[in-house]
Amino acid sequence: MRKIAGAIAFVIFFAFLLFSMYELHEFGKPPSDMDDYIIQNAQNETGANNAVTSVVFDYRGYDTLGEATVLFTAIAGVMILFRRGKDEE
Amino acid sequence: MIYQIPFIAVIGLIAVGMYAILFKKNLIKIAIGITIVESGVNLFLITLGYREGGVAPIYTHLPPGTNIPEGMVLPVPQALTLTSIVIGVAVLALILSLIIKMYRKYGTLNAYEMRRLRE
Amino acid sequence: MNEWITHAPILIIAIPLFAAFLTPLVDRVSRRGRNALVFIAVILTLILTLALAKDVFDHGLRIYTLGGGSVDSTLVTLPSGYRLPVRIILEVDGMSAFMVVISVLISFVGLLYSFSHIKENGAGKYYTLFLLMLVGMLGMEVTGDLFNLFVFLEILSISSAALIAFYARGGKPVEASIKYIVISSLAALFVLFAIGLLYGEYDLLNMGAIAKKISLAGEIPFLAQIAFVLFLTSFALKAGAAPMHMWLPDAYGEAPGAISMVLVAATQASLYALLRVCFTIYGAAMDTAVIGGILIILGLISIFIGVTMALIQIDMKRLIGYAAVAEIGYILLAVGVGIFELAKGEISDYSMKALQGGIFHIFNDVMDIGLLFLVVGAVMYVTKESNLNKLGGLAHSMKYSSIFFIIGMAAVSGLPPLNGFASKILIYESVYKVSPLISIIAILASMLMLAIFVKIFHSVFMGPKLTEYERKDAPRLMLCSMAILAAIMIFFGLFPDFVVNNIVNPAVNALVKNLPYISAIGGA
Amino acid sequence: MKSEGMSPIVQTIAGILFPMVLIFSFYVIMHGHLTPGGGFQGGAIGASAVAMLIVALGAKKINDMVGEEGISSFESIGGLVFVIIAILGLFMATTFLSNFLVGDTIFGKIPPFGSNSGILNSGGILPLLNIAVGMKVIGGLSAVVLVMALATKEEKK
Repeated sequence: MRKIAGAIAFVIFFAFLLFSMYELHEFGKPPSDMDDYIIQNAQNETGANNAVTSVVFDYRGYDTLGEATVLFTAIAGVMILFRRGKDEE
Repeated sequence: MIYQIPFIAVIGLIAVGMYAILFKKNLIKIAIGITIVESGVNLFLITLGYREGGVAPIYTHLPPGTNIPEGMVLPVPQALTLTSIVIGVAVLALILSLIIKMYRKYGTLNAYEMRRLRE
Repeated sequence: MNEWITHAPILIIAIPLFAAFLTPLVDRVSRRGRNALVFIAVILTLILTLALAKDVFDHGLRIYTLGGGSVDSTLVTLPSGYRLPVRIILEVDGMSAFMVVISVLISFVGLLYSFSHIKENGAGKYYTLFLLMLVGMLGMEVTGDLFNLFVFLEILSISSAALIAFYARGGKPVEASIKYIVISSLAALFVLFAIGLLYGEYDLLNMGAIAKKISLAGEIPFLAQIAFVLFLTSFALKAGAAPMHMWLPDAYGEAPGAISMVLVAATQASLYALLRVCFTIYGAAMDTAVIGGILIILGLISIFIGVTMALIQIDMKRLIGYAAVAEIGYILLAVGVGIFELAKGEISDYSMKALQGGIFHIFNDVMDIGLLFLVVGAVMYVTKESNLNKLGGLAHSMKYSSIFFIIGMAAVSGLPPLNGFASKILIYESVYKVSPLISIIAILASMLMLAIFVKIFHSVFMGPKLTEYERKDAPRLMLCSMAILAAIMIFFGLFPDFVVNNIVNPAVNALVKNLPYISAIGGA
Repeated sequence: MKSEGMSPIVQTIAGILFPMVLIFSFYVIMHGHLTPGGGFQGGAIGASAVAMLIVALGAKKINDMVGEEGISSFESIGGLVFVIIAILGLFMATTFLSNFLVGDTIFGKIPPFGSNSGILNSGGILPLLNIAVGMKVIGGLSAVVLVMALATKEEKK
């Protein structure tokens, strides 16, 4: 019984999401005020030819700092799990 | 016209991933399910940023004739996806190492059997 | 205005992050050096946070644009004259300052506690992850950017999952950690999907700018409604609200002593994100009756499940975990009533009282449940046993811990002299206006909670002295951290209106009147 | 098999290939602000080079040569460089993470608008951040691969 209820909720949820996809903008024509500004000004504001790298490290550099922290956290977590200590055995 | 097919593919991916997580017992399949949902959401971010016939927003050896803002794909979703992919790698590394510890302790990967062994 | 206060919003994150990256290197050199580094980092963050909070409570909102020409150059003008924020902007308003103070205070107390009992060789990584948990909490509470909220939510989830599985030898901590990380990363993925929806709709990632677009439009478009539903469920799940709380008792039960307490502050950070989304982004145009109703129902279910499940628990930590679910139920109930009252157009004083009660209760709940976790951790440290049936007569040897347990017990169940009462009375009053039945249920649940804790107190602390537990109380550092919490709780209990007027009110005003938050970003 | 690594042929080829893959990884990291790529992608290539060595020579030998602590401290140094550059932005210029080297002669030449063939020292702090993140990702991912290889190795005996 639980599986059927789960299946029904699952189908309703994804039908809803599917419907919302039709509300979204036309596939090839996204609203792009912020991005047009970045494409035009990336070179003289950040000095980089690659607009994506200028977004990753300058316009939204704080995200990448958080990002490097996420990687650092996960690796510290893995190291904690597999530590070989005297209390291990 | 492709209408909204890429967005429907996104929903399909997320649905497959959620199915694996909700209805499967094996822990490895749950980890794979999370990776599928994660790739679905990344695909969603990328398809949001696509522009009809757009080129990557890189000015090194830009093919001549691309008019600057309209001819280029949006850079911000690509930056978000980069971050989201690395988060996916980090979460997956942690989940897999937890599963290795569980397998060592209980010898099985089936979530329900673990509960039985634990009692 | 001296210069470093303008940089305070980013420094409270940069300092612990710098210390977190430095800890593994220092740990290889000297153990005492590492402890000193972590302690200095948290003390510095505590001082900076209190100064920032004081400045924000007095002078209102503070903005910090990262990477731009100057600190408050938030906007960029397009050739078409349309102005919008491109860079990431940190916004510390009353509510963020309130939550930041809670997070740093609880992390400081947790640090003192873990200095005393983390001795294993994984301790270096333990403190690194402890600092990263603090960074995750502060990052979530300070940022004004949606995607940034997602990144720091992930840092918080991964570091707490790794810390839950710290005692990795036993099977149960690892299983609790798997359950926690799977549910958290799923919730975070749906938060990212909702952010994608909003980005696809408005091509904006800044909360203030999106809020302005939504308030201009008047009613919420269909896509933003779906994003709102996804935000609501994911953040309610991360906050531990009832129907999605299964991960919470296991996670609290298996984590090391101090981490259970810091996890309570972590769930409040997700609750803050929920409030930020409800009040700031969808504040103006949201259908308050429906949202208020949903939150009230969530709150009621959480209270009901929390209290009834707590009755039948044998393991002490899991029992307090369920009590935490009930406490979060009270907060959601109060916030739901606050939103429900907003439906009547002008901000009636009931909704202000309800919101004051709810937000004041966030602070009290974290301290009460935190103190109980510390005491139970001390009991488990001394006796290595957390099963209620096997414990007894500890009051003879653990005098101070039992006193702290009484204080915590009285505070959680809302007995008058303590802070629990101060916020719960506000909640009962305002809930009574909406419908007397709900308020009666809430009062009954509090009494039931008192009954549960009296049962624990009796079975653990009273009774004949069992010989097999050696007669010594918890280490001095543990008692000192418990004493700090108890002192603050008693202070809050004795002077509630002092606390409400100049700590809780700025937070409530920041939430309800979200115009300064939006106009600070500006943009057409 | 005397040691747990692969056959000697594979080991020698891995030894020869390792520096080449590392050079390509540094190329991707260094040219992050000109061509597609950057810290994360270049670091991942570097980590795959180290993973190749771990597979070829066996995790035990790599762990004896340079312990997992050594590799993970390499990662912490990368993180520290990133935060120090960000805080420098705070002191030198106006805000955290601000690009204070743009317009400077050594690092921050501003390329002319439109298509150009790429000037290496043009990105201000971007190349430095790229290098910091690249160091971090190489150190981090290879530490994870090494730790997991060691963990599953123990389990077999």
